[in-house]
Amino acid sequence: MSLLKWCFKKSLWVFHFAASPCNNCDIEILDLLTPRWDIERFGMKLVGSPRHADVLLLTGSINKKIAPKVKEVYEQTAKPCIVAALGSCGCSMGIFDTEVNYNRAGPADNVIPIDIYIPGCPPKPEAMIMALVKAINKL
Amino acid sequence: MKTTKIPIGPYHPLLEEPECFTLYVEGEKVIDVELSVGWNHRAIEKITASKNYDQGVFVVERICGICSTSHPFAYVQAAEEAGNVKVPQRAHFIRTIIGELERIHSHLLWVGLAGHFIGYNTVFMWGWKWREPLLELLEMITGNRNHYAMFKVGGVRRDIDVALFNEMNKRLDVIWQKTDMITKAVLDDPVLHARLKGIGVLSKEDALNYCVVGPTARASGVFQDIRYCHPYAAYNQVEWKVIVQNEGDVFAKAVVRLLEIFESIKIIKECLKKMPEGEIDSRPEKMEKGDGIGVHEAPRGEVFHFIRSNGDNVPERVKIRAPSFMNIPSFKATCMGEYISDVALITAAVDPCYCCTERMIKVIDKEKNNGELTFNDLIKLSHNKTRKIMEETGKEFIKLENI
Amino acid sequence: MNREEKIEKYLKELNEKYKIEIYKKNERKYYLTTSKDTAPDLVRFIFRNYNARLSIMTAIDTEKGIEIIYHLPLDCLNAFFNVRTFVDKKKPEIESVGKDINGANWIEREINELFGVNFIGHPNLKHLLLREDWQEGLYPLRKDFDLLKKGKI
Amino acid sequence: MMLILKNLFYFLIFPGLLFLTIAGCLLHFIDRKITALVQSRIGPPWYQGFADFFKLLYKETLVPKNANTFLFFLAPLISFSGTLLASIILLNILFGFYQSFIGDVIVIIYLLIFPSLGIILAGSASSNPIASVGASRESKLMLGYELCLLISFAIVILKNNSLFINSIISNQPVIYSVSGLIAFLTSILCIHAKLGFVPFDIAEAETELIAGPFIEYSGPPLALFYLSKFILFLFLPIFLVTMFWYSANIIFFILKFLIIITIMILIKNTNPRLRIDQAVKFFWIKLFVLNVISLILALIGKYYNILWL
Repeated sequence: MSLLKWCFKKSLWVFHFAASPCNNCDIEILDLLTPRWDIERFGMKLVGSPRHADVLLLTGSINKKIAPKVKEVYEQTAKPCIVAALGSCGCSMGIFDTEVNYNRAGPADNVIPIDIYIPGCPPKPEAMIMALVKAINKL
Repeated sequence: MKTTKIPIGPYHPLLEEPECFTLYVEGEKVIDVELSVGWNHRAIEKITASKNYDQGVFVVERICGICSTSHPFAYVQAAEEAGNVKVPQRAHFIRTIIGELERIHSHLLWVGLAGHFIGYNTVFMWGWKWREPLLELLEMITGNRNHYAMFKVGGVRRDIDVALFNEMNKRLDVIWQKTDMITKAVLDDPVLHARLKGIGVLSKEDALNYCVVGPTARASGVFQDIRYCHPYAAYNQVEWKVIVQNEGDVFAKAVVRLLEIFESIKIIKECLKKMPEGEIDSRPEKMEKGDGIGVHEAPRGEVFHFIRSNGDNVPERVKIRAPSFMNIPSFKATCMGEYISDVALITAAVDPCYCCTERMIKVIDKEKNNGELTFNDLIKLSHNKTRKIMEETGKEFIKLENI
Repeated sequence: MNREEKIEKYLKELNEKYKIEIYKKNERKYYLTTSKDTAPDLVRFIFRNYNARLSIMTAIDTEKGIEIIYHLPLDCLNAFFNVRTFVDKKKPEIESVGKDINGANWIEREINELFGVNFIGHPNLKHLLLREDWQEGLYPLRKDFDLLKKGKI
Repeated sequence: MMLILKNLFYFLIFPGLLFLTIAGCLLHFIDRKITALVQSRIGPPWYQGFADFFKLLYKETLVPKNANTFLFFLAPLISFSGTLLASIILLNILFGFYQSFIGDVIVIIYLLIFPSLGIILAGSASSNPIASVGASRESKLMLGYELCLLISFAIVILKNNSLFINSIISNQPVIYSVSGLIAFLTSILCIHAKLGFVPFDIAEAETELIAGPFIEYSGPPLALFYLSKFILFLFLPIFLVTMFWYSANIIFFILKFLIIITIMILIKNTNPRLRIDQAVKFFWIKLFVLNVISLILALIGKYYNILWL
């Protein structure tokens, strides 16, 4: 089994998944693909459908409307998969963490179990790569 | 012809942000678009109404990641007009520079994304590669790649010292050549012509009727640029020209955005030359009662902020309107009768920023109560929908009212 | 005929045609206050004749009732005409402008959802922002919106 | 008993499954590496093909509720078995382990339909409307390029007037004639479309239809689809070289093979994706006319037996 686990570490397919973000973290994720911070070196690839995904990158503070969709897509991904909450919105609702916000469904871990928290608004691409590398070692 | 209903979104790799529109399709042709937005609503207006002016700038900045300096620009101008606060001249120039730097990196981002949507990944990689030095430059000036926190009611938070000037000029020249190269590559590539020309045309009457703003309007021949029509900050002390195209298709929108990058570089270079000395913040103590309107020409169009202040340091009401809020309904006019593979590009041509629009809702099917629709359910659904439309409108498909 | 004369001419025209009260904040912003029923016609008149653009409609919850301001920038004249009306809170109703200004569709849907103002004649007054099953009669942006009994999740 | 073992060895080890998977994954790595270098990026490590394939075996398989499960699992098997069988027949003949039987060119061309058939089946089996649109696009595209591919192969058979691969190999390569050259170039574009590379990857256009027919697949079935794509990318250029430009010693053979690979990767990186109607128009109007002309030239050449025509 260790060969398969090694292969799992060496080719993580990332599915990006925006739950009411300010799309700054989404743009930073796309920055990872560009020549400056190429994550293809580690064998990671951005895929289109949750079925093909291994890593679920969740950005944004989830609002009431999107919470059921978040659960739905989480069930759709083939296990074993890693879930990463990206940006301070994902970790702790960031600046929208006031009780005045009538449309909040809580930070990411209220809705689905989260493995990695990547703070920062937006987190620097280097921080994201470090977090993913840590996730690989944790597997 | 069998019509199938293709729900695109809310999770689709084409769109960075969640937005869901349902296409009623006959074979490959789109006959009806149903827009559902609302996935992103974070009650920002309610939050800003409970934060004072300094905190408000940070909340407003996090509305959208790509145009993260347009909202503070408009918010700060609205607050200054409501409480009639004076702003020193040097702060005007610094604000213009940051605004234009952001326009360049936002347009380069769009050029890359447009290339990605039609499968031309080399343009995507190049576009984003030349955007990196710009983000580094912004990091030097403001300390962060995107959320700059540069603006403050009454002026600017940080000064740009002289040492950075020649560094900025050097990088801007590099970007000038690279955009030149990309513009040549994009403008005379026959395959791109075939894919971009003549699709998703927004006529001038539609543009005026839908009150679209920004490059979407300028690509359809509407002469409208807030920096020119309602000059603010340092835009009237620097000469540059507004770029207008008349065809209104996706190609015209690409041309408008690419040429605007050159204009922005010209503006920044002149601002650096004409930058006056003096302090950068007028430190207002009290705000007078009154209403204030702040507008700014963001990369996607006119950002509008309205503030009513009642004297103390918390605004009574903040109204925020992003440019995409007016541009997105125009999908109805542009997507009719196009192919599915073009719809992806047409929706991207408007460069929608759903986080700005923060207006998202999902149309849930009432009878099935969003049960799992089987394939023939979908067909039955769209069949009786098209039949209903046919009877109602007597064979006329386009129904502009029920967006 | 330069900018100021044109604006003066427009304001004089509007003054005769409709019963409005003009307040000049500074030489670029003009607030025209009218009653509830003349406001939509005034907005359509400005939109059609002075080729203005409907930028947005703001709704504010004040003691005198819900105040609705139509913001109409005149792009060639560097001026903003803002039409202001009041709608009483018990039965907030106003005629919709969305029929012939297509841009106003979403704006009116949003105000109807967050403030509860009913727009007569609006073709498709559904929820725009909040969930479909949001509690009826609960308008988040109104002052009396009690945070405790928020909409059920 | 020895015969069975020998056949098993040919089928499973040398020119068979193992060799093909390794070569396929390496070729996939070369393709991604060159695309990365064109886009001034550092590409993936050498073992990326293997890692992707084996990782998918490690994942669980999800089947959509309303999907037709039998067809859902049959589709990858069809596509994989088709490619495997075709490549084993050809490679064994090339390495001389098997005698080439009458009509083996026809058998290989027939087996080449299986991968596209598998994709169409996958698209319609999974109950996802997007997958069905992907499947319908794949069938439209297939109508486009199959015609041109068959005509160019017909020219080869006509010139060598035999259906044996051995005789095609032994005769003078077809490419040194005008009609042969045209047929060779058009067939490169056709296999480009069969493999679903960028200008013609309309079926699983990543940004429009997410993953087209493969949207509902995950785990081993998806691995089979990817493996059949890798092996096709290895097998099709070899098939073209044997038909058009065969040369006995290995070094020249591999050189020609690499030439075709670089041509395809260059086409892949330098232009955007065509729309389905533009692609089909391109195949039916431009390529079809070219092929018919070269067929007429070949016929004239045959009749008056002018060799260069």
